[in-house]
Amino acid sequence: MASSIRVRATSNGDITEVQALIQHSMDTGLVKNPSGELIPAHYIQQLTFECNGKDVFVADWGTAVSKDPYVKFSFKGAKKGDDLKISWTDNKGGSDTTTAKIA
Amino acid sequence: MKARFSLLLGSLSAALVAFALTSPRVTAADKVDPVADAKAFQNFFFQKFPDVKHEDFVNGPYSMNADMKRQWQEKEEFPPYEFALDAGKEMFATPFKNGKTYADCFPNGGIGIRQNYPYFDGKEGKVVTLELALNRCREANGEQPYSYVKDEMASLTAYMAFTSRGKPMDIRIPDDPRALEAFENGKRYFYTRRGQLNFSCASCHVQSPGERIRAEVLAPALGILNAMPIYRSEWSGMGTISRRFVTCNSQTRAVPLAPQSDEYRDVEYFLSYVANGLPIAGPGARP
Amino acid sequence: MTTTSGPLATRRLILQGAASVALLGLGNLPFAPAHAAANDKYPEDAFKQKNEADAIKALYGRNAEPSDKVKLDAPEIAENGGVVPVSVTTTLDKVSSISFFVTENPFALAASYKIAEGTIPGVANRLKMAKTTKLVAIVEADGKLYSATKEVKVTVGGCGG
Amino acid sequence: MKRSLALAMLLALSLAPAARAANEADYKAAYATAEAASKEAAGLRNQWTVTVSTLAAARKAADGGDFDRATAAAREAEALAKASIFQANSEKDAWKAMEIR
Repeated sequence: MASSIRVRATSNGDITEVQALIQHSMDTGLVKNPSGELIPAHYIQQLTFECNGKDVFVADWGTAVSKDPYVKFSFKGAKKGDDLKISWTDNKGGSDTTTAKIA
Repeated sequence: MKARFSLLLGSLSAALVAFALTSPRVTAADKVDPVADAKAFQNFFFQKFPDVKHEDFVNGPYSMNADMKRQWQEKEEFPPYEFALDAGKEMFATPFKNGKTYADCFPNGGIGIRQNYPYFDGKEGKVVTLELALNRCREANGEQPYSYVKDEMASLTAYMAFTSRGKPMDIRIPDDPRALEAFENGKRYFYTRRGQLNFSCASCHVQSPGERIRAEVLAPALGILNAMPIYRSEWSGMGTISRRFVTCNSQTRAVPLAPQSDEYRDVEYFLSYVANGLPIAGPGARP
Repeated sequence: MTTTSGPLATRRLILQGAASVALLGLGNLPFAPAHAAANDKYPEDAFKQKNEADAIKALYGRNAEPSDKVKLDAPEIAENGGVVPVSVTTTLDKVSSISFFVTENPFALAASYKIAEGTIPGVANRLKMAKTTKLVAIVEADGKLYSATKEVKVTVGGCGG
Repeated sequence: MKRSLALAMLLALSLAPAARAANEADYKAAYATAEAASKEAAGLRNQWTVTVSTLAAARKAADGGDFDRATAAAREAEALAKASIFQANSEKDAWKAMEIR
């Protein structure tokens, strides 16, 4: 199955812009399903972007982050072809990771 | 109470007079003329919203509200239907148990053809929509048909729509009285009031596009299907044309018909035909 | 003026104390600030706080002051409370953390980002907002907190019936 | 305007409260007519969701033995079904008034 992380990392030589879209339900634990039971909380807590061995960006997320979460940021110090490792863990111990080449 | 009653009576007679005025045009022998209908339909919107670019009508509420358009464009950088698109592409290429794939069922391998759907099938004498053709392809190859309102169908139609993005809608009505009847039936359905709220599709999408009904900005009827299937934030999931018709019905408290009933196929035929020339913009994202 | 060792000593003591504190303060600047939010641990407690003030205290341990150097971009009227595009950019430097608080949500802290050395201080994301609310973005730069606030109108999406 | 006036009268007419407490026979009669009207509306492919839910409420009340409420609900369902039939028939021509020409 394709990774749950879609990422676009483009560098203009100096600054690399990173966009990521992650397939995750991000359930708050406050919503009821059609038959009336509470859907348990299930959301990504930490998302880490690592490049050239350094965590360039770490996101700590709560239940207020939208379903199929999206994040965009930029950083310096990387060039085309470098690897960008993205990994997330959620409150139920679930996780996924992927590596993207900076275009 | 009495004053209100006389007021009611007064407005009633006014309505009757107004109705009488328009009736000469109504009683004129109604030869079905899709070309004239399409022209009148498009001009109505072009005149009502002169500063909306013609091809922008396919963006629904975003053509009507600048602030929402900005939010939409921001989301379009990495749209939420990305997953459905990838899933659709993968499903489209995955062969059935008998080794065939969807490409064998569709002209041009199913790529870049969404703008010709729905079409009128002379043999069957009925309108065939893309969703119906996909399920018929599955059944022809010994597979179970998909639900018309669930994600699998949405993913498939999302991918096929994506391969036609930008191509102008190109629906043809053959010179066949049954095709003209289907077009007229679709038009009738579009303008017929239903449900306890007594709305027709036109009550919202012709009389008040751009305005809000509760929290939602209403899309213009012109090009309203061009961006289908859509990822709706409100459903936090994909929606096919069938799902949209069914939910719209229940929102006016009308019991929906079965997906792909004749009425739905005909109203899709009508709405797509009058949007001829406007670009395909599917899959779309909506509030 | 007779200087007795007493006050002189205490004065010297205070001076040394202040110096060491300053050093300490300076000391940890180049690395990620030890006590600030930049620890790798997930700020579990901060996410549990109901209102914004407690969440900020739990996350940063001190208050923020509004600053026009923090540019917060969010819609006037949210198209849909479930997916509200929100982004922050700032001209402040030595930024180590950016966080978003949605005051009317059941839990105020929505998201918190650790900005490493060399990462541009800015982030765009999509948040959920329960109802019309104040949205507060806080940027931690050089150990101090700067904030920007904007109101986002949220209407219940969908047409009932 | 013409149509909503007719609908209002129709609704008011059928809601006239029964004098004595309704019993099972009243309920069964009221439910039968309501169901017939509802079937006719469905036949015209113009059923209202509220007709269906009110019929269900009538059945539920009847199962619980509350025939007063059950009969009232059945009568209301009948009125709703009749209103949807009226709507379907009047719309057969009324739709042309809204058509873009």
